[in-house]
Amino acid sequence: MTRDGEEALAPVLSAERVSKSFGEVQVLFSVDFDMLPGEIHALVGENGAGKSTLVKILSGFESPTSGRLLLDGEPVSLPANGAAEALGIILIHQEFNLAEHLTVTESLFLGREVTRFGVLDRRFMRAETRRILDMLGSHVDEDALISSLAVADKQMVEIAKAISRDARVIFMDEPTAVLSREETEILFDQVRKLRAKGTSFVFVTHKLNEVMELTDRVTVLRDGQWIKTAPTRLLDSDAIAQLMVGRELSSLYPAKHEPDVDEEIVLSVRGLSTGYVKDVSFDLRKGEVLGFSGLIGSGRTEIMEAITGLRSRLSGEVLVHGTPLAADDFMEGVRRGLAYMTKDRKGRGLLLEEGMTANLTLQSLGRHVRYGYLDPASEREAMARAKRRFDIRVRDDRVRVGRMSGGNQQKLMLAKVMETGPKIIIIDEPTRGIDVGTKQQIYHFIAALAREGCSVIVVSSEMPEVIGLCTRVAVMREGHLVGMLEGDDINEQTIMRYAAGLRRQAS
Amino acid sequence: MSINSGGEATTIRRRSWRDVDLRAVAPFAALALLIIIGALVNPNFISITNLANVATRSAFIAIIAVGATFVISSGDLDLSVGSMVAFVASLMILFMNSGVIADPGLMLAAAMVLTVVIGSLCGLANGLITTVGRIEPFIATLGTMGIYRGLTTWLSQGGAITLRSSELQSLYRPAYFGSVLGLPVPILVILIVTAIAAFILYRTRYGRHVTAVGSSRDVARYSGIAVNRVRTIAFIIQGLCVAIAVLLYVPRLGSTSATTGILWELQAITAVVVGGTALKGGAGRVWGTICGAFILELVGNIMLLSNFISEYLIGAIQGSIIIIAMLVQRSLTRKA
Amino acid sequence: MSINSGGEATTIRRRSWRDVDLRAVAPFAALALLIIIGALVNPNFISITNLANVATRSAFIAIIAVGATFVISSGDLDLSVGSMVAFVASLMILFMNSGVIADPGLMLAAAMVLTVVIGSLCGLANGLITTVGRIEPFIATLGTMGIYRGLTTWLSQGGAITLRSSELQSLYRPAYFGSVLGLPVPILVILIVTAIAAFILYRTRYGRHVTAVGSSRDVARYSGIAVNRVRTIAFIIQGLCVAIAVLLYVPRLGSTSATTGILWELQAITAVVVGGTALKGGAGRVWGTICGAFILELVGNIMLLSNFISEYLIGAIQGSIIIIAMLVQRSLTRKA
Amino acid sequence: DTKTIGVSIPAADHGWTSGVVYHANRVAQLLMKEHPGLKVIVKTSPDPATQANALQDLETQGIDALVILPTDPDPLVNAIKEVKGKGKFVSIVDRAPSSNDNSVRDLYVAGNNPALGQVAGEYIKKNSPEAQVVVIRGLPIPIDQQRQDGFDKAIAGSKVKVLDRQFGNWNRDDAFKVMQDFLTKYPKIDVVWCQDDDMAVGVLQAIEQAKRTDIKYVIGGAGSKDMIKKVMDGDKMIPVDVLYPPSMVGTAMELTAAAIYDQIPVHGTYTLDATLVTKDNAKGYYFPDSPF
Ligand SMILES: Nc1ncnc2c1ncn2[C@@H]1O[C@H](COP(=O)(O)OP(=O)(O)OP(=O)(O)O)[C@@H](O)[C@H]1O
Ligand SMILES: Nc1ncnc2c1ncn2[C@@H]1O[C@H](COP(=O)(O)OP(=O)(O)OP(=O)(O)O)[C@@H](O)[C@H]1O
Ligand SMILES: [Mg+2]
Ligand SMILES: [Mg+2]
Repeated sequence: MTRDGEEALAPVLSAERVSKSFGEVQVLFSVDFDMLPGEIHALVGENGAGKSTLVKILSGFESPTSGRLLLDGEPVSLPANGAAEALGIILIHQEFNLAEHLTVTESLFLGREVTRFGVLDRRFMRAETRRILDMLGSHVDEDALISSLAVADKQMVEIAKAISRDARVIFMDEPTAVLSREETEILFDQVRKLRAKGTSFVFVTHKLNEVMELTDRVTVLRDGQWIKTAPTRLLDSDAIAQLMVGRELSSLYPAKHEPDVDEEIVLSVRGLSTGYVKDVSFDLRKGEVLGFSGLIGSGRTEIMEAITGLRSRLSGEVLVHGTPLAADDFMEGVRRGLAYMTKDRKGRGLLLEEGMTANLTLQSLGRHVRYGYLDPASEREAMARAKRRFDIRVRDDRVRVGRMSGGNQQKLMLAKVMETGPKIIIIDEPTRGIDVGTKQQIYHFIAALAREGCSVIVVSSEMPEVIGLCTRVAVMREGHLVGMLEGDDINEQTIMRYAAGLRRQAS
Repeated sequence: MSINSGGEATTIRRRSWRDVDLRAVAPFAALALLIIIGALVNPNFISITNLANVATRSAFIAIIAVGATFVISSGDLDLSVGSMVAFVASLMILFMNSGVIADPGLMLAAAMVLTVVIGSLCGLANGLITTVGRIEPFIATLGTMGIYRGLTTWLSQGGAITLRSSELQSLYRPAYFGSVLGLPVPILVILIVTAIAAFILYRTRYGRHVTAVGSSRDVARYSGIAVNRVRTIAFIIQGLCVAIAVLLYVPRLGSTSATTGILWELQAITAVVVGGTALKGGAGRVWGTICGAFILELVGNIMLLSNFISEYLIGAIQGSIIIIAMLVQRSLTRKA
Repeated sequence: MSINSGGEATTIRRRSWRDVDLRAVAPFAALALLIIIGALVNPNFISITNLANVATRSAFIAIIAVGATFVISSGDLDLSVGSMVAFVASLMILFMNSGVIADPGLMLAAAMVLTVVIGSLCGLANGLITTVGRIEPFIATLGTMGIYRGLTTWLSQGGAITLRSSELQSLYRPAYFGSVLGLPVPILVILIVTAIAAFILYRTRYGRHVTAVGSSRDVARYSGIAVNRVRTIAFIIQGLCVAIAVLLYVPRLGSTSATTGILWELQAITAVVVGGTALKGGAGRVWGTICGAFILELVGNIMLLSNFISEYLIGAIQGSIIIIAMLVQRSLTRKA
Repeated sequence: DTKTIGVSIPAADHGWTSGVVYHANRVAQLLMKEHPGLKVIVKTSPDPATQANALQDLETQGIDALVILPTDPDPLVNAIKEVKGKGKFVSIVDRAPSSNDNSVRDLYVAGNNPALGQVAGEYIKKNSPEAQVVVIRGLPIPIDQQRQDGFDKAIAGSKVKVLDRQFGNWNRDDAFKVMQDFLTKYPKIDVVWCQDDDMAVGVLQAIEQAKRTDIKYVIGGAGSKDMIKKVMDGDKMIPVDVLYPPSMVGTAMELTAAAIYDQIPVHGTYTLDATLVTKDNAKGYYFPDSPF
C-alpha cells in the first residue's frame, strides 16, 4: 500500500501543537501529529519520550495543557475516560486495563453490554467473543477469569476488545511487547484487514523490525519533542533508531564470551517438576549467559519460579554451588546470591503507589540498616547510583512509580533486583517495553555481569535477544525441556523447530 | 501445535469451572454440616417448625445482607444499616400513629410506600456522601450510623415508639406471621428479594458494572462506566433492602426503640463474607449471602437448643463456630 | 538537558513536599478547627485541665489505634481489640487478686509482664488465624472478638472483676492519675508509644515491609518478604498496644466488666482512618492516628460542654461532625 | 410428671443484668432440687430481636411456663403474646410493656422503675433542698425514661436544680468521661444522681481525680455489693443506695413454679419496692457471692 497521494487525503484525527504538563513537569512540547484514513502510523521514541502520553491525549484519556485536537478537520475536545469510544476512537493501553474478577467475555463487552429486553444476552456475547478470539487465533477460554490468564493472553483479550469495536482509529500502545512471533503475525494480519476497510492505526512499539514490516508512516518523538514524520519506506531501522536516540548506535549485541568448559557449575537443576513443568534438568556455569526460549506458556516462568522457591516443587532438587537449596524459600536463595526478576512488573515487580527509592531498596533493605534503623542518606545514594547505572530517566524524582513510563519502570525493576548483589541472576523478559538505546545498554550490562563472573539466565520470547546474547539456549515446550542448543545451532530455525515440537533431543 | 494447544485449553476450562462451583458451594456445605450438628445436639432441632422459625427470623439480616452484597461487591461498605432500620421503622410507626389517613388499608399501603421511599433516600444519602464527598465509606457510613441512631433516639425521646392502633396491628400482623401455601411470608420475601437481586447482579448490565467497579475503579472508568453512579445506586439498593426488612420488622414487634438493629451491620457484613463474597469487592454471591445469614441464625439457634453450654460462653462458642465454618470452607475450596 | 532537569528536579521536590505535608497536616488542621469551635462553645473548654482530661482519656483508643495503624497498613483489620482489652484486663486483675506473690511491688511488676505477654499472645492468635488459616481478617477477628468477650463474661460471671487489694490499688493508681513534670502519665505513654511506632514504621526494615505488604501482597512476596510473618507481627504489635492500653486502664477504675471496651474497635479504626491512613492498606500515618483519636474524644467533649444540644441528639451531631471533619480534610488536600 | 420452665433474660452486659443472670441460675438450681420433675432452662439474649428468637427456641423445647425479663418490653409484646396464645403460663419481670394486661401475661413481678427515680429525688429534696444536681442516665430506652420521670416528679416544685443530664450507657468508662466533663463545665455541683451503681464507680473516680470537694454525695441505684458495702461502711460519698434488686427474677421464678404446680393461685401484679438502703439496713442487702 503506497501513500503517494498523502496530501490529497484529509487526516481523520490530528493534534496541533499539543503540550502536556503534569503539575510543573512538562512531558510534551508542542507536538504535531496526524493520522490519515486507512494508514498504520508508527509512533516511536525512547522510554519516557511521551508516546503513551500522546496517544492518551489523542484518545481522550488525558487532556492537553495547550494545543488542540481536530477530528475530521473540526476542533474537538474529546470526552474523558474512554467515552471517546463512541466517536470510534479506541486505545489499547500499554498496561492492561482488565478487571481481574471478570471473565473474558465480560471484559470484552464491559461498558457496552448487549441486552435483550434489559436482560444481558449472555449467549450472544459469548459466541461473539469466541468468534473474535478465534479470528485472532487465541485459545483463551471465553469463560475464564481474567485473573487466571497469562500475561500474553491478557494482551490478546485487550486486542480482541479493541478490534471488536467499530473503530475508526485504534491506538495500540506496545501491543506486541508480550506477544510471541506467531501471535504478532496474527495480530498484523487483522490490522491489515481492518486497514483495508479504512481503519487507521497508531502503533507504538520498540520493535523496529515490526515498524518496518507493518507501518506506512513513522513519527519519532524525543524528550517530548516532535522530531520527524516520514513514510516508512524512506527509512530503515538504523535510521529510526538514530532519530530516536539522537546519536548513532553501535551494534546492539555485545561480543559473546564463552565460559571455560571446566568452569565451576554454580547452579544445577535435577529432575525438577511442578504441576506443569515435568522433569527438567540443566546446569549453569560461572560466567555463562544461558537463554531460555520457547512459546508462550511453555513453562519457562514456572520453572524459574520453582527454582527460586517462589513456587512449590513436586519433585527434583536445585543445587547452588553444589549444595541443595531449600524448596519454597525464596529468601534463602537470595541470601545465597540467587536473584529473580519477574516479567509481571505491574502485578509482582513494583509497588505502583510508592516512590522509586522505596521500590529500589525493598529487596535489599538490610544494606541500608545502620544501628538498627534505615539510613535515608544511604538509600538516596543507592538511588542515585541506580539511576546512573541503568539510565533511569524521570522528570520528577518523587513521581509515583505507577506514573513512570513503562520502560523506566522496567529499568527500575532490574535495578531493584541487582541491588541484592546476586551472583546468579534469572531475568524473565529483560527488555519488555525497552527502547533500542536502552536495550543495548541492558545487553551490554548482562554481558558485563557475565564477564565479571556472574551467571545469567535470560528467559525471553524475543528470539533475536536470546540468539544475540546467549552462549547456550534451552528450549522449552509444554513444560518439558526439549533441547539444549549450543554454537551454530543457536539460530531462529532450529529454536523454532524445537519449540514447535518438530524436533526433540534425547535427554 | 494448534491441535495440541486446543487440547490444553479444554483441560484448563474444565478445571476452572470446577473451581468456581466448589467455591460457590462451600457455604452450603458448611450449612449442611451445621444442620447435622444441630440434629445431634437436640432432636427438636430438625423439626420443620424449628427450621422454619430459624429461616423466618433470619429474614431481617438476610434481606439487609442482600443489599450489602451489592455495596460490598462494588467495593464499598455500609455500617449504617442497623441504625437505618431503627430510623426507618420509627418513621413508619410514627406515620401510622399520626392517623392522617383514616382507612387502615390505605394507611398501611401509604406507610409501606413511605418506608420504601425513606429507605432509598437514606441509601442515597450514604451514597452521595461517599462518592461525591469522596469520604472513605467506612467513615461516611459510621457517621450516618450515628446520625440515624441519634435521630431515632430523639424521635423516641429515649423511649420506645409503639404502633398504637390495634386495628392496624392486626391488619399488618400477617406480613410477618402469615404464610402462603404453607411457606411463612418472610421466607417467601427472602426468596423473592434474593431472586431479584441475583437477576440484577448476574443478568443485567448494572450488575456487571457493579462487579467491574468493585474489581477495579480505573478499569471501569476507562470502559466508560459512570463509577460514582454505580456505587450510589448500590447504596440505594442497600437502603431499599433495609426498607423491605423494616416492612417485615414492624409487624413482628410492633415497636422500635433506640436499641433496634444495634450491631446488625456487623451481622449483615458477616453474612455476606461467610457467603463467599470478598470484602475487597469484585465478586458478589447473592445466594451465598442468604446462606451466610442462615448459618449465623442457625449457630445461635443451636446454642440455645443445646443445654450444656454456660450462657456466659455463648459468645465465645459462636465466635469459634464462625471461624471453624470458614476453615471448613477454605479447606473445601483448597482441595478443589 | 542535564542542567535543565536539575532545575526541574528542585522545583518538583519543593512541590511534592508541599503535597505530602498537606495530606499529613490535614488531620491536624481539622483538630485545630475543632479546638477553635470548642473554645467558642464554652470558655472552660480551652482550660489546661479540660484539654489534659481529654488527652488523657483518649489514651486507650489512641494507643490501641497505633497498633491498628500497623494492622491496617499491612492490609488487614482487627475487630477484636475492644474485647481483647476486656479479656486481658480481666486476666491481669484476676492474677493480682490471686495473691500468688506477696510483695505488692513485685506482684505489680509480674502482673504487668503477664499482661504484655497475654496481649501479644492474643495478637498472635489473631494473626495466625488470619494468615495460616487464610480467613478474611474481618471474619477471623469478628470470631475472636466473640471469643475474647465470651471468655471475659465467663471469667466475671457476667459481673465485674475488681482489684481487691487496696494496697496494690494505691500503688498502681499513679500509672493513670500521676504525672511526670506536669505531664499526665497517659499522655506521656501516648507520646512514647507513638514515637516508637513511628520509628518502627518509617525507619526500620520491618516498617517498610508492612507498607509493601499492604500495598501489594504479590510484589512483597516477589521481593522476598515473608508476607505472613509481617502480617502476623502486625497483629502481635496490635496485641502489645492493647496490653499497654490495659496497663493504663486497670489503674483507672480498678475493675473490668463485660462492658469494658465495647465498640472500641470501631473507635480505633475510625481514629486511624480520620488520621489519614487508608483502609485499603499501604500507607500508615502514626501521628495522624493519634490526632484522629484526639479528634474523636474532643468531639464528645465539646458536645457535653455545649449547652444547647438535646442529650438525645448527641449521637447524630457526633456523626455529622465526623463527616464534616473528613470533608474539611478532603477539601484541604484537594486544593494542594 | 415433668414440667419445663423457660427463663428468658437479658445477657449479662452490665452489672445489674449480671446479677439477674446470677440469681436466675441460683433459683433454677433451687427449684430443680425442690421439684424433681422440673426442668428450668435459662437463656440470655443481648437485644429484643434475639430475645424474640430465644422465645421461639424455648417454645420449640416444649415449655410449660415462661418467665421473661424483657431487654426492651414493647418490641417483645408480640413474641410474648405468641407464647401466651399457646396457653403457656407467662410471667413478666421488671419491665412492663405499655399494654400490660392479662392478654399478655399471667403474672407481673415489677421492679419499680419510677420509684427508683422517685426515691432518689426525694432523698435529695429532703437532705439538700437547694442542691445543684447533675444526672447521668443509662441508655435511651423506656426504663431509663421511667426512672427519669420518677425523679423529675419527686423534685418538682422544690429548689433542687438539675444542671445537666447526659447518657452514660450504664457503663463505667462512659460515666467517668461524662462526669469529667460535668466537672469541667460546672464549677459547683452538689449532688450526682447516676441511676446505677456501675456508673457510680466511674463517677467517684472522676471526682477523686479532679480533687473537687463541692460534691456532697452520689446516689446510684440497684444495690450492687460494692456500693452496699460502701453504705454499710459509712462512706460519705455514698450515703445511701436505692434498691432495685436483680433477685426479682428469682422471685418471679419461684412464683411461677408455684403456679404450675398448683400450690397457690398466682395472678396479677407483684410490685417490689425501691427500698432506700441506708447504713442501718444495708446488712440485709449485702450478697458477697453475687457477681454484682
Ligand atoms: N500522571 C502522570 N503524572 C506525572 N508524570 C507522568 C504521568 N504520566 C506520565 N508521566 C511522565 O511523563 C513522561 C512520559 O511518559 P510516557 O509514558 O508518555 O512515555 P513513553 O514514551 O510512553 O515511554 P515508554 O516507552 O517507556 O512507555 C515520563 O517521564 C513519565 O514519568
Ligand atoms: N495444559 C495446561 N494445563 C495446565 N496449565 C497449563 C497448561 N498449559 C499452560 N498452563 C499454564 O501455563 C503456565 C506456564 O506458563 P509460563 O508463564 O511458565 O510460561 P512461559 O514460557 O514463561 O510463558 P510466558 O511467555 O507467558 O512467560 C503454567 O503456570 C500453567 O499453569
Ligand atoms: Mg509508554
Ligand atoms: Mg515467561
